[in-house]
Amino acid sequence: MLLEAVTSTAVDIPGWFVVVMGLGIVFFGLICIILLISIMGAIMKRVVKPQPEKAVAPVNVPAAAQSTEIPNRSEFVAAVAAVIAEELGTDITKIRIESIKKL
Amino acid sequence: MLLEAVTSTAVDIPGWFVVVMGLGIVFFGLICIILLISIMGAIMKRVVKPQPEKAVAPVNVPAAAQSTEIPNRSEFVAAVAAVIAEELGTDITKIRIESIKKL
Amino acid sequence: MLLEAVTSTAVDIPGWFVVVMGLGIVFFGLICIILLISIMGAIMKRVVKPQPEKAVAPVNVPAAAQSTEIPNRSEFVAAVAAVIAEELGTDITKIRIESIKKL
Amino acid sequence: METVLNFLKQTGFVLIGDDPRVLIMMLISFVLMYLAIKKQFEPLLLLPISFGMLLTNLPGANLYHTEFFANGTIAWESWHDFGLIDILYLGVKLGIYPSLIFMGVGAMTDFGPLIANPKSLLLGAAAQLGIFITYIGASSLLGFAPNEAASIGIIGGADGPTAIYVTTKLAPDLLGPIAVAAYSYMALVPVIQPPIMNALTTKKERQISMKQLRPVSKVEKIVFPIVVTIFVSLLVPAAAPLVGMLMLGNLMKESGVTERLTKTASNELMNIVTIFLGVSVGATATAEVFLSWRTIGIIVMGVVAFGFGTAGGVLLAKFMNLFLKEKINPLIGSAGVSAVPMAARVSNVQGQKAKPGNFLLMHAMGPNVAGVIGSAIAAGVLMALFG
Amino acid sequence: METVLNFLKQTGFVLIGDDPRVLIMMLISFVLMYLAIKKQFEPLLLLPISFGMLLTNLPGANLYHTEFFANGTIAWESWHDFGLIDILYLGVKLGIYPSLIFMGVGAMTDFGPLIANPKSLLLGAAAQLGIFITYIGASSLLGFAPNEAASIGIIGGADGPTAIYVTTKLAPDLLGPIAVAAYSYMALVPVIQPPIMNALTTKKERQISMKQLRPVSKVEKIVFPIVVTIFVSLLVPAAAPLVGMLMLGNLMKESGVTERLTKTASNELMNIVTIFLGVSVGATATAEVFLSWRTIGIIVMGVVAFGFGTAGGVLLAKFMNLFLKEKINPLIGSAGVSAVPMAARVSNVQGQKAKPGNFLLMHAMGPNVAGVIGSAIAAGVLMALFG
Amino acid sequence: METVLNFLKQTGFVLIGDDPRVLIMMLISFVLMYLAIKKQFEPLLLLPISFGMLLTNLPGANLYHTEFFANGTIAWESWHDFGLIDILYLGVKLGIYPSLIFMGVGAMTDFGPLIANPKSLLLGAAAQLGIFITYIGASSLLGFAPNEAASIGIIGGADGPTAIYVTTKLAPDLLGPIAVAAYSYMALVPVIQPPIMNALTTKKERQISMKQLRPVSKVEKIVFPIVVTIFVSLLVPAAAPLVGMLMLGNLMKESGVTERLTKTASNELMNIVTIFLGVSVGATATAEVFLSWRTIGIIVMGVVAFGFGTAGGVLLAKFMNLFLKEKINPLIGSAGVSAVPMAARVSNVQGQKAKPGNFLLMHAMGPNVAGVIGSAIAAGVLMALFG
Ligand code: NA
Ligand code: NA
Ligand code: NA
Repeated sequence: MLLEAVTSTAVDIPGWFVVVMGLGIVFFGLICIILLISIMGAIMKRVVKPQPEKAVAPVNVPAAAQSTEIPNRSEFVAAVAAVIAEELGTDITKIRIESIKKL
Repeated sequence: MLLEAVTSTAVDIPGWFVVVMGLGIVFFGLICIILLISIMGAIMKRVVKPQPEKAVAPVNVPAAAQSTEIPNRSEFVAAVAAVIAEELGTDITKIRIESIKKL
Repeated sequence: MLLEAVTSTAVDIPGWFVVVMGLGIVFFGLICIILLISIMGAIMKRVVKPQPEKAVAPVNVPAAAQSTEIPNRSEFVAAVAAVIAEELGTDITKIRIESIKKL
Repeated sequence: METVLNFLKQTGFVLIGDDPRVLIMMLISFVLMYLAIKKQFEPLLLLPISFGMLLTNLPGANLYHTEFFANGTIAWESWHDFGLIDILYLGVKLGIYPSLIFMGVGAMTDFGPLIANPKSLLLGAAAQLGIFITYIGASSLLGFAPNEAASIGIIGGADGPTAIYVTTKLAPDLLGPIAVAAYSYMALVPVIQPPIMNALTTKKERQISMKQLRPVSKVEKIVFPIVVTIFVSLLVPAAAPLVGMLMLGNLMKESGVTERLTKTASNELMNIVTIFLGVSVGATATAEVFLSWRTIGIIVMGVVAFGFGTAGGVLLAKFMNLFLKEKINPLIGSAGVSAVPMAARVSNVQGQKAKPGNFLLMHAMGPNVAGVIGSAIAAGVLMALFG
Repeated sequence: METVLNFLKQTGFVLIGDDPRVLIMMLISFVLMYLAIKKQFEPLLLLPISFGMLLTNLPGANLYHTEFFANGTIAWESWHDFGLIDILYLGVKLGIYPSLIFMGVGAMTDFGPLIANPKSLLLGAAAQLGIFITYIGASSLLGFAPNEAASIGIIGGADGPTAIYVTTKLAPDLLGPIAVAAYSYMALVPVIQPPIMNALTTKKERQISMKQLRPVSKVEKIVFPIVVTIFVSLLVPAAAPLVGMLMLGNLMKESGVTERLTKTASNELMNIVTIFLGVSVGATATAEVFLSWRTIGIIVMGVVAFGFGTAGGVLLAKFMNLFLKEKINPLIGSAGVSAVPMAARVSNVQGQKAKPGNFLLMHAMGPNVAGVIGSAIAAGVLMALFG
Repeated sequence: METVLNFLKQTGFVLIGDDPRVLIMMLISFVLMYLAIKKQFEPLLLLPISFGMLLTNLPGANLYHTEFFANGTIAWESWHDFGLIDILYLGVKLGIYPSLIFMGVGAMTDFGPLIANPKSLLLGAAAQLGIFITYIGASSLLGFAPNEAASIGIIGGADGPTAIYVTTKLAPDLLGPIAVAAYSYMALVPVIQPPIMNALTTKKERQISMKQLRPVSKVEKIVFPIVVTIFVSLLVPAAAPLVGMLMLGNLMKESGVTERLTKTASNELMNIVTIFLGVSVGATATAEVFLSWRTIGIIVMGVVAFGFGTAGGVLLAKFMNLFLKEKINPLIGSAGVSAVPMAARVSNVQGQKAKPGNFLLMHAMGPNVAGVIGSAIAAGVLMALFG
């Protein structure tokens, strides 16, 4: 395991070393993940034709409800519901689900 | 356990014997189950007045989806209801579900 | 543990003693709980402003639905939803939830 | 050819010859399945129990081994030979399942009617009479050892998990018949109780109307499980696992802030445990322990327990009426045995028979849930005395 | 400075140097993840399996230790060093997970089509041919030991839990590759079966229409699981845990009185067990056991097993048609391998290709579920012979 | 008469006399229940924890035995005396529960905002500052042993399961107070963070708007958990159980092909484990370990940890702004402590206070989930150093 050599002399590790070592590995690890994400992104662009799933912050989701065809209805409602629940959790006050219909 | 006697000399069991024995018992077992089902059926007819539950092979299930109905209706309503229940639990005041209908 | 002293001589406990002791402790315990409930009730009245949640035995529950105010809204909606889901499962075809509103 | 004959000799069919009593046990399991499915006798427990009983009596299958749990111990060193049900049974043996089921029960129980009318608790106490009368009967008349008699008595508590928990601790050999008796009689409450209730009451008493219960505040409902946990656990520490989990479930429910835990405790977790508990308790009913005069004794004493419990509740209600201004309808006394909510429904039905429109359900729920606490205390006393 | 270098030497990155084969294993796990996610190859099992395979091959993580389960034993004394997956794996090693999954399968299975047309059982028997042919092939041609060959053969049973259960008992070292092969081929049924089905049948045979099945009464559906449990457990006691739990789940479903248990058994409980099973079975696929010619042998023999099973079912259907007045469409024979409900759907699709509107689904469900019972019996025989 | 007196002497009431500190512990449990129920302080965990604390301090109930888990071992040989919570506690002691909860967390987490804006990870790293500052403080100033100081520091990770996992491995004696502190401060994030955030930022900085995040493809979301699992497990193998399960949950979710597993992992399984974890962690808080100056030290250092973590995130954001063209709103830095999703909401609220309509929620989710990975890495380092 990482740092195993030190373990036996654990009591002797100076505090500053723990901080430097610890924060250092945390930063090193997360910076590497930044690189990995970038590499992944670059590969995606080349290999896979990017299939944008949806905007991460879809400000105007309700627009979807305007169309008359609703595919995957139950999933759709669950999604809408999730959005509403989310929103309402953050104190937005006037929302209606009106006529989620398919006539 | 079945065949226990053989176990001790397992390495010596000839392959053909495994096949004959194995398939034999499988066929013997399932044929017996055929007989048991027949016996059961016969007893049923005598003792119990047969209560046909429903046809086993509803050939035209998909047809249902063609109607204007909302498929997965109960799931849909449950989802909506969950949302409402959720919301109302957090005292927000103006919500309508209007016309979740099937006309 | 309670009565531990007796355990070692368990076989010698006379039957009447078990009955008296057992029923005695049961009665003692439940009478104490009566007292505790009363004390709790008394404290409630003083410390907390009593917040009557609802009548425990609402004999005429359906009446509630007639008013324009729907108490226990989420329970009510859940119940309605359950009924609908139930119903739809059993192929009844024309149901609407229209305007479960509170405007 | 010789080998093949040799094989056949070792199938379960041939092993039946070694102990044909398994055939009787299979028949008994069929009867229980019939009762569970057709008569709907507590099917959630009786169906798994009866199937476990069937499985354990299939010679050669070795799904459960009585010998691994003999003398109150567990043969851990034989883990390699543990069958499926041996492993599921560990949760019974270690006393986990009944407590977890009680957590689910607590998450579904409303103690409001009890808090609104604390006198109910006296009825819940009186209805434990059956437990102790049965103890005497089983030990003096039928010659059961005291620990066995105590386990049999607890059938009168009319709470499955309590009965199983106590029996596991005091007389694990009797687990099969006692569980079967407990759940069967709980299902038979609508048959057992009414004659006793009617015999002990006048029509006029049965017609007593009771006034609507006061509203109970949310705070009271939250404080109640905490107070009862502390008090009962201090009074009879042996009852702490049962009462503690019951009240944890109830607190989760009443707090209103842990809805997802409440839901899981009273549904999926409870269902999983119920299946495991049922199958493994049923599996303890091997021919050797079940086919004995002792089983008949247990079945007889079980109905005695329910009968005296019913009578105790009804009679105390009548006695209380001597002193009370606002009379109690003695029909709610019988609900004190617990068997929630069946016994309370029986009270309600009988009340309406005496006087249509006389709704006793909520009033009977008080003694009904009090009976759960009462029998947990009684269980604690018995475990302390004979554990 | 020296210390820091010392550290870096002990990260997983450096440990890879000690055994670079883990990189190949990671690649294999990626391929399986791709198949599970993109190609939807039995994703419920293959995704956890592939992730378990990834985790077990991360050097230094020590989530799973092959050595604790070597030689068919469990190193209980090393509990202190058990990793997460070691503990999850106990449920596999003790044979619990496959039985619990089978309970869920039973709770979702409708034996109605089988009861309506008991001849289906013959097809379900014939389709086990693949198991035994593969046994011969693996033991004679490829030099696997008999217990290993039996585990490989059972891939042809096309039932994941059965394959895992048997392999755990007979050849735990091969658990990884056998589980992967079993689930992959189950997913590949629509690719493997049609050519064989078409090669062995004439167009005219494939166009045979079958008349609608008779209604099956509720009582028959309730009695069926009980009868089969008893009979199969007596005939091959080693199959009792699988068949017993399968039929308990089915009885709970058909009884109609334990709906909440049925729901939990076929949903939450099954899902929990599936995750634990998948991850821990995947974790047994360490580089050492997986990267071997034996794995390739297993993968080759797996497809042989599926192929001969398919052929067996189809050919027996043709043979039966020699004697039957009402001809069977031999396309339903292939469904006898099980792989429920995929194989039945394949029969249906091929039937409709031969003659649009020729719905074989329900007819194929009979052999399909018969195949589950058939392979459980075959599994019992093999465990008895080589266990 | 003498006997009865003898009995009374042995009830829990009398046993309180032996160690009246249990009364103080009960009071503490009441306070926690109040916070959980009335103030809704992480009630899903704090309610079970507080109830476990109550149960463990009921003299005579013996639901949990500290001595069975002393010195980092488990007294398996005493299984016969295991109480209910001793058995539930095994899942904590063996490190199972935190990993399973993390699987559920992963199944509910969306790493999209992080993938869209990888710079978030730097903030998630900086916010781990609190962990290490606290380590120094606890070990140098307050004299805790290094392993204890590390466990206290990890409170600053603001992830309950991580804190419990690390403490179980490094300083199980402190489990009670550390769990209570961790969950309480997570609930207090809206109180602790805003003053620090405001003190360290100018109004102008708080008004910075950030542009909408780019869409993230499904493939990226699927690859991300796999890549992170491999990389983090290789870098700090001790973090593998936490990170692996977190990412398995996330992969199941993002794959979209194992919906039923995802649902169970993030609901029923997680709820079951949460109840068991909460009750048994609470039960470790016996009077002996809890009523000590060390507990006060832990509580003080806990808030220090949260404070420095918050500051670290905010300050790094400001520092990054020196170099970035598109400025980051430093309010999202504080979300790097994790405490998902509370801390991100706090960022959002503060952002809107500074400039109405300035939605930071999605931007703050990036550092927020990065903080989970960051504290898992920090946990791995600490376990490697002091394990
Ligand atoms: Na009772
Ligand atoms: Na099969
Ligand atoms: Na964190």
